[in-house]
Amino acid sequence: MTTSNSNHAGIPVLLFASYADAFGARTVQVPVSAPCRASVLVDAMRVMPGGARLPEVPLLAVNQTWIDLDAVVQPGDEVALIPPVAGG
Amino acid sequence: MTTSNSNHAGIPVLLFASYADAFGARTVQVPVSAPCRASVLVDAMRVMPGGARLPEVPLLAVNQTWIDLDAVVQPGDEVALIPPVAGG
Amino acid sequence: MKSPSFRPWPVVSDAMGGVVHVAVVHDPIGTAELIARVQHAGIGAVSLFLGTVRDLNDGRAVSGMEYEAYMGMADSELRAIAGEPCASDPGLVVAVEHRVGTLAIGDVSVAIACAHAHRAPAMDAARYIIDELKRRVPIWKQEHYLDGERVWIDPTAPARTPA
Amino acid sequence: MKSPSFRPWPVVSDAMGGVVHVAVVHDPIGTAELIARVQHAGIGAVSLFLGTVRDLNDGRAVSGMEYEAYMGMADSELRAIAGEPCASDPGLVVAVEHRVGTLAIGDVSVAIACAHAHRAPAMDAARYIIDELKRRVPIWKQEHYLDGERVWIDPTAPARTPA
Repeated sequence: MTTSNSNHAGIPVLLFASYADAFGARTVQVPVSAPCRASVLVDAMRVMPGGARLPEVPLLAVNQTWIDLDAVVQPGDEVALIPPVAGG
Repeated sequence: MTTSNSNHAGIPVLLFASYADAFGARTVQVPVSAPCRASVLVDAMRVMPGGARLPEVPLLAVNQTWIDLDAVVQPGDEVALIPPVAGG
Repeated sequence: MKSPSFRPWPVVSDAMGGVVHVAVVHDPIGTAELIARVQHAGIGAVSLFLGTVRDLNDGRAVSGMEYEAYMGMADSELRAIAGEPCASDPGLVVAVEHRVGTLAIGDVSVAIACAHAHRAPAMDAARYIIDELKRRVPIWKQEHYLDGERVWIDPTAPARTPA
Repeated sequence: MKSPSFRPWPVVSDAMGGVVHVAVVHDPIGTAELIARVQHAGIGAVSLFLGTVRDLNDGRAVSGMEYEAYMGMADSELRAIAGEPCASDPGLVVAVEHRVGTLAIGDVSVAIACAHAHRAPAMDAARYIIDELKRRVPIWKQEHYLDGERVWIDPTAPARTPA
């Protein structure tokens, strides 16, 4: 996988809805290096502009599957920070 | 009400579905006089051709409303003997 | 859903609830039209139940079904049942049609549309109405089997196979 | 119900059950088409649930709604949820569509069609799927109010009025 570049720039995280509004972007580069625990990624996002918006335990998906905050993000994973869902 | 004629001929009872098949008619004249208890009407029907088909406690409607077998049928009432319902 | 009768919307969301339509019909039931009848701008959930004629019952191959109703009473009982969940919830909107006559496999025999601002009352009402309909409405069905036999269905009779 | 795709019927009533269709779509949802997808000759009951955009929420006048999805994951989560009741009941047939984009009052945002030989499994499945969809599928909605404000709905936030 060609993950070395993305690692240099941090881990890209997909954002949606209210989180995309808060961070002002639909993808942010979070300045941590994979592999790392999801909780470390989230804590790094909290100090980014818009990060104060995040709840205590935000929802996270890796490769389009729900994960816990203690899961490990691997290089090349598709990471998404998920606002409270409201479908239907 | 012009009920004397129908009383002379008995009480007309509407039949449907399996009961209409059993009695071979969609209306039968039951040889009892109104007013009478519904149970008396039903017992009179049991000895008519096809009447052996009736269950122990058949369903009955008077003027298109469910009634108990101890209710009284009045002259001029629309009486219907209702097979087990199977709508839907 | 896009039938002409589906619009325009009433302009108020507190449009009248209750039983907006009950009919025992000979023609095919229009499900989109029934849904449109319960829709208004304040509705957030619609629960539609359809009963359909299936090709197997009690292990026997069915070719069709004949439905018969005590017409006036079937209509009034249906209307009474449809009104029961509405009595305690003015936000509920209900429309019901039951078909009679000769139906083929796949035909819709009954359609119940319930609408509400929220989903639970709409779904609860549809279930209540079909359950009570099967208990209380004077309608009967005669199954036509592939072997030519015709039998009036008696839900009170012991089943030949487990339900 | 009378769309061309509704017939011909499969000739066997033990046609395959399971999840026959899942989609996150931009175009209006065709409810009649969705019902047709779950129909076959062995079906005796169809339960259809529709979520629609209503003109009042939390006491505020709504002019429309914007739905957004994490497209690939929304599709796979929807498919997983739809498959859960099917896993324990091979006779269950399910089709689901969720719409995204800008919706107007009265538009159908989600449609869930569940079919079975008998009514209880069909109705139970529709309820399960909409409940789980609201809990687990990454889709969001932004209400557009008549006063111009736009707010992303957060079901985890304290309600301004009792639910």
